[in-house]
Amino acid sequence: MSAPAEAPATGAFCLALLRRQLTLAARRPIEIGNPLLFFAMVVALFPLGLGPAPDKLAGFAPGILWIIALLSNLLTSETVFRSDFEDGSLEQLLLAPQPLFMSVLAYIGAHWLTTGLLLALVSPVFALMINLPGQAIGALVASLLLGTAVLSLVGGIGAALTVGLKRGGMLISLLILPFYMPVLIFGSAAVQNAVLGTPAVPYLAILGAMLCLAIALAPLAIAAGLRISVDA
Amino acid sequence: MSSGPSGEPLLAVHDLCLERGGRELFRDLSFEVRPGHLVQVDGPNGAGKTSLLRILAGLSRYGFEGRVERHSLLLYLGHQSAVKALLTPRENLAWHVAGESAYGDTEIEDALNKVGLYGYEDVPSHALSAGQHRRVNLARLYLSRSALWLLDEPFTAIDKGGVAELEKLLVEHVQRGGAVVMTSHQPLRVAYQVTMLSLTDGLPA
Amino acid sequence: MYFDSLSAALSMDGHGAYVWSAYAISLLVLVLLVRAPRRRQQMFLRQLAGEQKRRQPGLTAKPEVE
Amino acid sequence: MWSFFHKLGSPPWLFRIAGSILRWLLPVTLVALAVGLVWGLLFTAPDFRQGNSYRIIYIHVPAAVVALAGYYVMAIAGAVSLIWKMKMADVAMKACAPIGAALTFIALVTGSIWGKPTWGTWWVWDARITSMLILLFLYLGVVALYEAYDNKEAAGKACAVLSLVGMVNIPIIYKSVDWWYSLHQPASIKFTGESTIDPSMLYPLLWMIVTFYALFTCCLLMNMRAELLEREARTNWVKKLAAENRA
Amino acid sequence: MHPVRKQRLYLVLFVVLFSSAAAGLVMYALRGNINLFFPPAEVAQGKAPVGQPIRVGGMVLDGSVQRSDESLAVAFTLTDYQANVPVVYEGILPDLFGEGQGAVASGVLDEQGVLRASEVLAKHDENYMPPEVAHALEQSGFDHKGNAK
Repeated sequence: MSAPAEAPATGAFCLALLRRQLTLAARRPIEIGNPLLFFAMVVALFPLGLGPAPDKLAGFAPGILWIIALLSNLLTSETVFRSDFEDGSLEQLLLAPQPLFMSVLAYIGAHWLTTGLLLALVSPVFALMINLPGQAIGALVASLLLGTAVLSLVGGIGAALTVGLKRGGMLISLLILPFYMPVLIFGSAAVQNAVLGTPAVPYLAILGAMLCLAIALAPLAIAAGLRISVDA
Repeated sequence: MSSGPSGEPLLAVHDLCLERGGRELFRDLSFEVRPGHLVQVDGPNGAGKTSLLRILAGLSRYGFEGRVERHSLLLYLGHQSAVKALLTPRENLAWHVAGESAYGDTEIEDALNKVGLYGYEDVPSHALSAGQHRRVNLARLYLSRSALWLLDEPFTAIDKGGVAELEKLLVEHVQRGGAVVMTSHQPLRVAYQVTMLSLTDGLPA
Repeated sequence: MYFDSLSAALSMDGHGAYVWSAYAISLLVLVLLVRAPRRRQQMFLRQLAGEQKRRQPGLTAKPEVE
Repeated sequence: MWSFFHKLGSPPWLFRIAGSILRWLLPVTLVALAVGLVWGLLFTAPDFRQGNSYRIIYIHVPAAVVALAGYYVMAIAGAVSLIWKMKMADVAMKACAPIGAALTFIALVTGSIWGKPTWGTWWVWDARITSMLILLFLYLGVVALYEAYDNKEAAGKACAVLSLVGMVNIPIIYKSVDWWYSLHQPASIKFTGESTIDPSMLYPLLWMIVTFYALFTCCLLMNMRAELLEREARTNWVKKLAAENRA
Repeated sequence: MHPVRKQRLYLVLFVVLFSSAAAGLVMYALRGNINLFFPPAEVAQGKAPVGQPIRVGGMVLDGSVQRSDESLAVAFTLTDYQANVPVVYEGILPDLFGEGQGAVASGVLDEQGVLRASEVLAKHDENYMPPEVAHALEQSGFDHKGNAK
C-alpha cells in the first residue's frame, strides 16, 4: 500500500466549493435575478398601499427596505442545500474528511455573494424609489452588507434543519424569523439614525457583533442540522 | 503486493443491531475489514443492506446499537450519483464535494476516458444520460485515494462491458492494499476471494 | 379576606374586569394544558387496544360479552 | 457508564416512576394552585399605588419565570440528547415545548391585561415583552419542526439543535431590562439583599412560583408518558398496558 | 497531533476568536449612545437632538401638572432632580400617572426645549406594598422606597 492518502487542505477544499457554488449560480442567472426582482416589486407595492406621499414614504423607508431585504433572503435561504440534498451531493459532503463546519461556510458565503451582496449594492436604486434621504444611503448599504450576511448564516440553520422535509418552505420561515428580528431592529435603526443625522456606527457595530457571533456558532448548528437531515 | 487480507483493520464493527419499523434487521453483527478484503453484502430486498452501508459510512448515526470504528479515509457511492447537471463532468470531479478533490486535469481526463466518457469532459452534464451520470460517479473510483470503498449497488444502470471493467478495478484496488465493501444482487465474477456477508431477512418481532 | 363583600371582590375598585379576565384566561389555558396529555394517552391506549382486539382471531365477529 | 444510562433511559421504568410521582404530585399541585389563586385574589391587600390590578402579578410572574426556566430545561435536555444520544432526553425536550408555549402565552396575555390599567397601554414594544414574544415563537417553532418530521428520532435531534440555537436569545431576554431602558420594573425578588416587595405580598407570590414549577413538572411528566407510549407502541410493555387498559 | 483532536482545537479557537470579536463590538457599540432615551439632565445639557423622536424619562415634578379644562391637553414637567424638562401632551393619561411618579414621554423636542409628547407612559417601580404600609412609612418619615427623607 502506498503512503496514506492525504486529503486536500481545508482552505483549498472550501475555495473549490465556493467556486463550484458560484459557477452553479452563474449558470442559472435567473435565480440570482429573482430576489432582486422581488425586491423591486415589493418596493413598488408600498407606494400603492401607503399612498405615494413622498414624506410619508421617506419616514417608513428604512423599515420597508430592511423588511424586504429580509423577506427576499428568507425566500432564497431555503434553496441553499436543497439541490445538493436531492442529488446526493450532500451525503458526499458529510463524508468529506475536511471539517463540515468550514465547508458549510463556503456554501453560506456563496449564498451571500449571490444574494445579500448584490442586494446591498443595488439597494440605493430602490432607496431612491421610496424617497430615502440621500445621507442614509451609505448606512443602508453598510447595514445590508453586514446584516444580510447574518441573515444568510441564520437562514442556513433553518435550511439545514428542513432540507429533508417535503414541505419545508413555510416551516423555515417560522423557524428563523425569530432570529431575524434582532437583525431587523438594528439594521433599520442604523438607517433611521443616518436619516436623522445621528451616528449609525454603534448600530453597525452591533450588526458586526451579530455577524461575528453568527460566524462562530451558525456553522456548528448548520453542520448538525445537515447530519440530521441526511440521516432522517 | 499482498494477495490476501492482512494488516491493521480499516474498519471494525462491534455488536451492531438495527431495528427499523419494529423489525429487527440484524443483531450482534461484528466484523473487521482489512486491506485486501473484498466484501459483498448479500440479502433480499429490505434486509438492511443500504442501511448497513450508511451506518458503516457514518451517514446513519443513530437508530442502531453497536460501535463502528473507521481507521481510514473512505469513499462511499450511494444510490444517488451526486452529479450536478449544470456542471460538466470535468467540473463535477474537480470540485467534488467529497473532499478528495485535488486531482490534476490529466488525471480527470484519464478517469473519464476509463469509464467511457472520452470526449464528454466539457459537455454540460444535463446533456448526458442517467447511465453516463453513473459513469461520471464511477470515475471517482479511478481517482480515489481512499483505501476503503463502500459501494451501494455499483452495477446499477451499467452495461455488461462496464460491469467487467468495474470488477477488474475492484480487484486491482484490493490487491493494491485497499478494501471494498459492496452490495450487489449478482455474484461477482472475479478471480479473487470474495468474502460474503449475508443478511437474512429478519423475522417480524 | 381583604374584600368586604362579594361585589367588592368582583369589581376590585374598577380593576375587576382586568384581574378576573386575566385569571380566567390563565386558568382556561392551564386546564387545557393539564388535560391534553391525559386525553392523548387515553386515546392512544384505546386505539392500541382496538388493534389488539382486531388481531385476536375469532373474537372479531363476536360481540363483547360482559 | 452505558448501563447507567440504559437504566435511566429504560422507557417502562421511566413510565412507571413518572406515574407514581404524578399520583401524589398532581393533586398536591392542583390544591396548591387553588390555594394560591384564592390567596392572591382575595386575601392580600392591594398595592398602595396600583390598587387591585397588581393582583395579576400572582399569575403573570410565575408564568413568565417558569416559561423561561422551561426553555432552559428544553435546551439542556436537547444538549444531553445530542451529546449522549439519550432517547429519554429527546422525549423530555419534546414534552417541554407545548408547556413552555402555553406558559409564555399566559405571561404575555396577563401582562398585556395588566399593562392597560398600569401603563395605559395594552402592548408596548418594550424589550422584555418583545423577547417574551420571540420566546413564544421559538417554542412554537420547536413544536412545528417536531411535527414536520416523520422520523421522530430525527425530529428530536433537529429540535434539540433549534432549541440550542434559541438559547442565544435567553440571555438577551434576561439582560434586556438592564441593557435598554424599559417600562419593566427591575426584579422585585432578590436573593441577595432585601426584596422590595412587602412580605404579605411576597409569600403568595413565592407560593405561586413554586406551584407553577410543580405544575410544569406535572405537565412534563404527563407529556413524557404520553410520548413514551407512542414511541414504544410496538414493544411488549406497551401492548400489555393497552391490554390491561382494555380489561 | 491526532487529526480529530487538531480539528476540535481549531474549532474551539475559531469559536472563541469570533465570539470575543462579537463581545468587543458590543462593548464598542454600548459606548456610543445607542438608545434614544434621555434623562432630563442630558436634555438640559443639550445632548438630546431637536426635531427627532426621543424618549425622556423621569419623575413628574410635584405641582407641575396642569390640565386643560376644554380638552385632553395636559402640561407637566419631568425631573431627575438635576434638571427639568417641560412636556406637553394631548390624550388620555394612564391611571398610574401622577405627581411624584415616574413617567416616560416619547415625542419630539422643539426649539424652546419643550417635549411635544405623542405618548406618555407611567413607569412603576419595583416596590409593592399595601397602602397601610406605605402610609405607615410616610408617617415615620420614610419614602416608599424605605429611604429616609
